[in-house]
Amino acid sequence: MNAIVFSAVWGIVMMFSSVFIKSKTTPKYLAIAGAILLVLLNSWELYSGAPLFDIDSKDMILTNSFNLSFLAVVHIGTLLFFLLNARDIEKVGEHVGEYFALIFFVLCGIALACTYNTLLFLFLGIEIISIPLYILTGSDKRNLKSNEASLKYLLMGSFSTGIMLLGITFIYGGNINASFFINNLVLGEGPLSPMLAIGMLLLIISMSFKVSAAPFHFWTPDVYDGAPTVFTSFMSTIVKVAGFFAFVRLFENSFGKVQDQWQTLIAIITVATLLFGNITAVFQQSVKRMLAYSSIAQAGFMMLAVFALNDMAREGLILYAAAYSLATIGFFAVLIKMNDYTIEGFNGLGKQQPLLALCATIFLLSLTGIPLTAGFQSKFYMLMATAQTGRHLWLVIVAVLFAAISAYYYFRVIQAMYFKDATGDPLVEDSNISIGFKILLSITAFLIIAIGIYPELLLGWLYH
Amino acid sequence: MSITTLIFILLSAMAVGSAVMMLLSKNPVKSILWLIVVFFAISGHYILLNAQFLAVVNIIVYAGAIMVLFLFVVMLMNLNADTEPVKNYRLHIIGIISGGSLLLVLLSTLYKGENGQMVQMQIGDQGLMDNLGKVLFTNYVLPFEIASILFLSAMLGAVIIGKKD
Amino acid sequence: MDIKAYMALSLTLFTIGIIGVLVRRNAIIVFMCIELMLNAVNLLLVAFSKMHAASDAVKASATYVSDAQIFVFFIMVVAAAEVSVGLAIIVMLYRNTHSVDINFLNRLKN
Amino acid sequence: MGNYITFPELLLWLPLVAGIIAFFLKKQGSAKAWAILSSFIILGVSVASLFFADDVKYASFNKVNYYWLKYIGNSFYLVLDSTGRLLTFLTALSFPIIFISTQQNNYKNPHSFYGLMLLTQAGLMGVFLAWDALVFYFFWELALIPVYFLCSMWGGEKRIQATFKFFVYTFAGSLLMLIGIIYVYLHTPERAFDDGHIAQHSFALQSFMHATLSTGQQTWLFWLFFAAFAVKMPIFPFHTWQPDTYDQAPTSVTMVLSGIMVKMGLFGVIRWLIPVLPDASLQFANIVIILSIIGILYASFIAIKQDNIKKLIAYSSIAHIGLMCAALFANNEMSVQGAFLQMFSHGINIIGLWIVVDMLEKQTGAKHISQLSGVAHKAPVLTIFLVVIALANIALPLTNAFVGEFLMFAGLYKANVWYAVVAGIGIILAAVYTLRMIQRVFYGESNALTQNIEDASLGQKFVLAVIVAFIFGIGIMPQPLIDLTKEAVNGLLAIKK
Amino acid sequence: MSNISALIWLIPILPLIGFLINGMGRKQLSKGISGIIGSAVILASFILSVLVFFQVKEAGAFNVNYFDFIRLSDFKLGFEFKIDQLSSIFLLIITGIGFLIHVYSTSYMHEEPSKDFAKYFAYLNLFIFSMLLLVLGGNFVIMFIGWEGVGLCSYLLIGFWFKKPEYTSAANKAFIMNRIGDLGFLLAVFWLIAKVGTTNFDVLFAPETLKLLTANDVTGITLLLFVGATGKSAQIPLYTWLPDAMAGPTPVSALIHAATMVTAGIYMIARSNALFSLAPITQTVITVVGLATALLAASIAIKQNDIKKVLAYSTVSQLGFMFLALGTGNYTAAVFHVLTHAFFKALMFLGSGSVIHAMGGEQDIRKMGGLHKHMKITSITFLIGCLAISGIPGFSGFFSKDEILAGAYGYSSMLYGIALFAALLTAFYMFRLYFITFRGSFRGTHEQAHHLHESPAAMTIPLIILAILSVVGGAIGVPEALGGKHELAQFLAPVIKSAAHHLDHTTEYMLMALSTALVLASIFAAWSLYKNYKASGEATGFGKVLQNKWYVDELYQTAIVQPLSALGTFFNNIIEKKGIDGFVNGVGKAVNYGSRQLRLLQSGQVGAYVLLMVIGMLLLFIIQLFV
Repeated sequence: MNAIVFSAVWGIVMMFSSVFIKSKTTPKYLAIAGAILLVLLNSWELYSGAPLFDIDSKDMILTNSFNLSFLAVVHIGTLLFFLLNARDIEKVGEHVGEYFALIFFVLCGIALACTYNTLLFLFLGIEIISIPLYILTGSDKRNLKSNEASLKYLLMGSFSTGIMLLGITFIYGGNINASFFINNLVLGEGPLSPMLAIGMLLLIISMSFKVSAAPFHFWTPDVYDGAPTVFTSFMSTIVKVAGFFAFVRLFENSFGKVQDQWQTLIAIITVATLLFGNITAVFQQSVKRMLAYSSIAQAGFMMLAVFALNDMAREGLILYAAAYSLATIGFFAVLIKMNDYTIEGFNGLGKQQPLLALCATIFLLSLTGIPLTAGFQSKFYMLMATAQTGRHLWLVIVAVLFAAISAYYYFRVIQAMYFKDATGDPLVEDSNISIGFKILLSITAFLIIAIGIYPELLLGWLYH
Repeated sequence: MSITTLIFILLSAMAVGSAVMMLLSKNPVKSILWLIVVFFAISGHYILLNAQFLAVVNIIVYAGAIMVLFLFVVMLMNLNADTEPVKNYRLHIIGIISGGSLLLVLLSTLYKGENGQMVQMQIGDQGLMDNLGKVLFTNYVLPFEIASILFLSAMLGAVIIGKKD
Repeated sequence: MDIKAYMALSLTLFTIGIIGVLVRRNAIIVFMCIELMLNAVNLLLVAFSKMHAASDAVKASATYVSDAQIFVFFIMVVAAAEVSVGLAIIVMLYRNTHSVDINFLNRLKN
Repeated sequence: MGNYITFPELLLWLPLVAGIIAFFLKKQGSAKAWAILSSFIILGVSVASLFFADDVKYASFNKVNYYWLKYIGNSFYLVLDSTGRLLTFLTALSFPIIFISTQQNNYKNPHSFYGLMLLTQAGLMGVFLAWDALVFYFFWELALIPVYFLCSMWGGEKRIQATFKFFVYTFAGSLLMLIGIIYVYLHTPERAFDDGHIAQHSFALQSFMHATLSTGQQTWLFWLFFAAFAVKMPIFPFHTWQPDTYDQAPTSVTMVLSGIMVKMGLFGVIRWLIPVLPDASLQFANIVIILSIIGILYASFIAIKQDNIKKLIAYSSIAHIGLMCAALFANNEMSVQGAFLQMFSHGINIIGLWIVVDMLEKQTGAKHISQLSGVAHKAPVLTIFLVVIALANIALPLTNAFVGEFLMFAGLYKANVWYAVVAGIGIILAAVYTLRMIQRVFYGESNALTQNIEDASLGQKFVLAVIVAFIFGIGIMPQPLIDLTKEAVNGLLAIKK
Repeated sequence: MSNISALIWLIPILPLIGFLINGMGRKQLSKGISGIIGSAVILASFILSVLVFFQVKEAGAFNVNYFDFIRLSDFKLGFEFKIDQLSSIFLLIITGIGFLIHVYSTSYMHEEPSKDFAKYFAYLNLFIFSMLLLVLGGNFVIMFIGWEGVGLCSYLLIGFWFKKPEYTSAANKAFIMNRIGDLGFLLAVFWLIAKVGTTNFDVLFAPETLKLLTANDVTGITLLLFVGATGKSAQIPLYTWLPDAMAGPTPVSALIHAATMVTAGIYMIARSNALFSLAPITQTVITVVGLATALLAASIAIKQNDIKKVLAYSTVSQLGFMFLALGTGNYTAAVFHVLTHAFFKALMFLGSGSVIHAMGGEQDIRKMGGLHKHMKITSITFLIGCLAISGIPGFSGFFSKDEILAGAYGYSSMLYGIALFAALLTAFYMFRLYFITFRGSFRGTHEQAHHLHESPAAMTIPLIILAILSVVGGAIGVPEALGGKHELAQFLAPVIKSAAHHLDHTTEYMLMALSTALVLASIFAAWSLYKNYKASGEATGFGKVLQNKWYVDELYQTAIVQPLSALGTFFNNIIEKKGIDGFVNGVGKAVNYGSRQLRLLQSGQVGAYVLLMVIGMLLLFIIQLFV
């Protein structure tokens, strides 16, 4: 609740800040302050259990340690994102305050999508996430790529919204309780009634679209590639994991009881996602686009959480959210500084910018899932969760093999950084790289290692 | 056949027909107008279902606001001429086929499974203004507030995207 | 009236919307088709609400059928917001390219 | 356990910390000195640990168990037992040897080179010490990553592809093993921690050994685990990464790879595969043995045809490892004991071979048999050492390898006559390719390349002398080593019974 | 005298020490020093061996166990020595002749630079060490250690002049062929371990242990052991390395490839006679192989022109005789012939050595001739050797060979016939060699001619000693028929249960007379043919076949070596590169290809995306609702 209200309020604050504050550099401090407050408020609610703003949501919002701790991860991620990228957000365009405002609105939507208890809020949440993102994607107005991306995102996004609404409608129609509450859904015995079945299917499809799972992932590469890189970093991490959380929440609270009726479907989607993501990423020349595909690949792994839906999966999802977001945000932060986004652009970074290269390497290792990085722990939990279900064990093997393939493209970057020689001209403007940035990057890397060594740091939230 | 059925059929025919026309007409302005017809037909359905509030809102918001907005944009770009050289029929065929089969799949499932429940026509007061008003401002006040965020962001969007700089 | 009739109707409209998205290349028309899809959904929701109203299984809950119509209301709200943003984006695109063909811009691929 | 620091901790943390420190020693030569120093300290510790070799009496010195991820029933559980003792010693021993022998090759930015080397050592130690499946897996990968960087950064011209092949190969293999670990884990009994926490499952070795697995499950789990180990050893036909990697990697890394890393696979079989999946490993013993024996002959034949000395040694190593693997599965005391001895001996010998080859390559820039000739005139000492080591490598009596191979063959013979007969052909082939190499490279008239070749330096002489000392010491009196590993062998056989 | 048994370990260790000193200090030591050290250690262990011999003669055999080599729960292998009549005799041969040859070498190798000189003596000492280990070994494994050790030393010494590729190739050939035999030996050992769990001779040959072995076991084991023997003692099919081994310095050929190492096989079989006596099949095999070898080698020797090659083949054929004896269960005779053969063959090799020395490295007899007037001692001693090997009565060879022939006759007269024929050939080619080399007129170049001279004392004295031995050596084995009482047989009786048939004296006289007559005849033939030999052109017809050694080397080359190397190439180029590695890389290529194809789905057109989405929806629906 705190998160919802406060992020909304702070969004408005940011909005007006741009009216009263003329300087381009000031808003970021406000935003960072807001993010910090957000973290504090949310954690406070997490520990005390009592929200600051006590609004009677008529049970449309349900908070518990699980989704609050997830929100905490999201917020910390956002804070880190701000700290690392605030300067680059300023570079995108004139309306710095507005950008931050939109990001806070997105956070509000995320908070909704993570705590909703009725399909109405799922819908609203998703929309509040999407609409600002359409705008942010298009915010680099001069750049045709950005325009194209935002158009594609808009059209396909609203298309999937239509699908989702149809699904919600059918679920409502099939629910003899005539309610949108996901925990008030009458499934009945045996196979689902056609309406519920269709509704569930449509919801799976639309959610898969939001989390860019195959075969509904086609928007992802283009949008992530076209959008301004800072916002890509935000979209592909925070937003995506939030989408997964909403996905999991929907299914564990409503259709969790009839796992057997949709698990095969999810398995198929998972395999497809892993396939498309990993295989297509192999051949990319632009690192940014490669990361877009890799985000699809990682989504494939997160689908395992939806597939398994057990405690292991929940913990795994939080771990994954943290690991994946930290690593990707970090790596994007490095990528933004690069002058050339192609893989050749990284040649010899290890000599020119040892620290950046080292951190980038750690991020990539984490994404690959090398032990002692957070990435390994999260993948490990996902695999365990899947194995625990005891069904579709082949899924585990497939996932693992694709993980091996993923090494293929992540390591191409590492090879470029360390084992290839630079053309000579600097790959990075030193002016862009402040000491603070370096420190923060190292902190991010350190966090990844720390979580990798001792994941209970994070999971502790669930056990207290 | 009762009068209700007759009206239902008429409205349905009108909706579907003009939807198809919207799809077929080359001139954007024409398709906008056809779409407005569709909305009127749907509003008719609402009235038939005794959901006056929605009927009115539908007219005002959709037919009124949104479509006019569309119209403005089209005029602004003066796209009234046919701007879409039709090529690549194969894509069209595939599109129509896949869409149609989707429809078939859905309907066949539904008709197979559902024992058709009846829908309450004309009667029933829950669609009336005062009821909905009460519900909206008692149970649904939080969503109502939150919806404002949506508009704020839309507004910002207009500022960021639309504003010349 | 039988609910199946309403399902048939709104699914037909919905499908027409989908087909429109598939076959038309004018961004505005495509966007309109999406609006059509939303309307189809609205109609179905209202129909369902009346269907539940007819069935006495749910008489117990107080505001049982208004929910759906409120939902429709919210859908309209969202649609309005979406349209404003969408049209803004399309206009921006038109400014830069003088075209509203969705396939005109094709820089991002592979 | 205990409130004093234990051997496992020392053996693990010393190289780790030393490695991390080495990264910061940017001053010329300081990293090298530091690496040599610390490796000697580690060697000292390891030697000391040999005096506390009694698993029962000195248990508290050789065991350490911290809480780690206790919610999933994992703990940081290290034990220095008779299975791992010999290999930890080998690890501790080889690094000083490697450092000294390659001391005059100057690597660019040495601090990271030696840092990574020491990290590798830490990873290896961890593998040999871990008693917890997850910890084992961690170190298994941890040993791989530094090697990947070492090879790709300091290797030959085709290094990147070769090393990457090696990396993906092993990475895929170990991921399969990870699935195996997870699956076994989910069938382990619950484990109570000292602080009262109860985890439903556990990664500890004991729990793994008590996992309730049907024979059917064991059969496919076996291959999951075996995939990882087979790639690491490597066993035919999973070996193709090895020759290229050995050829491309910097020699000091190749020494680590061929001397110690390949033993990881065998060790995995000993420590995990057979104890955890005894039925399956009995069931598939024959397949594995046959595979290994095919590998022996296959690799030997190819070795005969090799012109590249490094690849030749690589293939010979494949053949030897194949023999050890076969022996491990032959399931009788002689063969297993032999394999244990041979793991150590092979490590020593092959490192010796690499030292000589490295000196040749460094001085002549040539690594092909056809390019070299008549080294013996210019570098007699070098030649003598090489001949001794090479002959040890083909198991001449009174050298260390003879004892191991003798026992292994005897054991194989017990298992099945034909195994011994066919594998025995490998002995002859080994002689063929080794002598061929010696004849072409060291005998004959010296040519332009070998005209002004220098003989071994003092440091190298010392190192090689140490190696030769080990060769004959073990060759004449193997009993101490046998006693060191006897418990492990009997334990292993007890499981299979 | 029992204190000797405590000093046994010195016998092998002393040469080892010599090896170490010479090996380590080969740069520092002067030729004189290293020569002295090298010879002295051997002398020392010779003296010890003599003492040991007498001790054994009085007190009988005894064992020494130093430490446990390998000790497992179910298997124990001691590092143990067994000193009995058999081994003590071999000790004498090895150290005695070894010493003489060391002395000889000090002058023969004098041209070598001092560090090679020291290296040479180091190797020689190492050889003696391993040979002693072989002989002393108290179980098969220790024996095997020496067994491979001597192989190694012969490898090192054959390749002593390692600049010449053909020499080193010969060395490799020798080592590898030995290895093939060794594999047989090893397998036999494994078989024993698997069956009876020990390789200790005493335990093994005890009747109760032998009971544990089935007939098949015995046959198999003995056959495998015999394979080992063929490798080491140059019998068919593994004999071809020995002639090539002549690449080494001549004293080495004398020591290793005539006197000691090649007799290891005979020693081993004699040592385990208890086992072989139980395996009639094996004995037949041995007989046949031995005889065949004797004949083949002899036939080849007739046409060889390299002085050392002739001697080499004669060695092979003599070894054949010994195996014939072993096969016929006539172990004593075999050992006896080993002894005598050691004398006269070493003698002749050293003689040839001194000839080569005089000729300045020339080995082709066609370029010699008439050397008798230049180097009397050599010539005479060589003649004695020839007489001995031909088996002229009174000379040592007569007794031993005669005993073998007698044994063969007792077995079957056919065997006797063939063996006799081989013996005649022996006489023929030896005297051919003698006449061509020492008689007639000199055919060498001019500078060779006035460079000719008798070798120095260090070389001639050993010749003389050996000549004396080859004359009187037979005395220890004079058969009853000639009023002797065959001390050797009596001495060996405790170790060897000789299974030779005993003939009545008349037949023995008959045989002796017959063989002597024929031998003299063939000597006469040789004399008449070669007394003044003119270097003729290349041999033709059958002679050519003989000259080319029945093309056996070529046969091996084409039938075994080339196919195998082709196999290697096939593995390397096809299976490895194309097959396995091809597959591995193929996976990578497949991924790349898939990547390139999948990218095309990403056409960048919204319409296409939506279409794909709808199709995907359709599929999911169908899967979910209808499947």
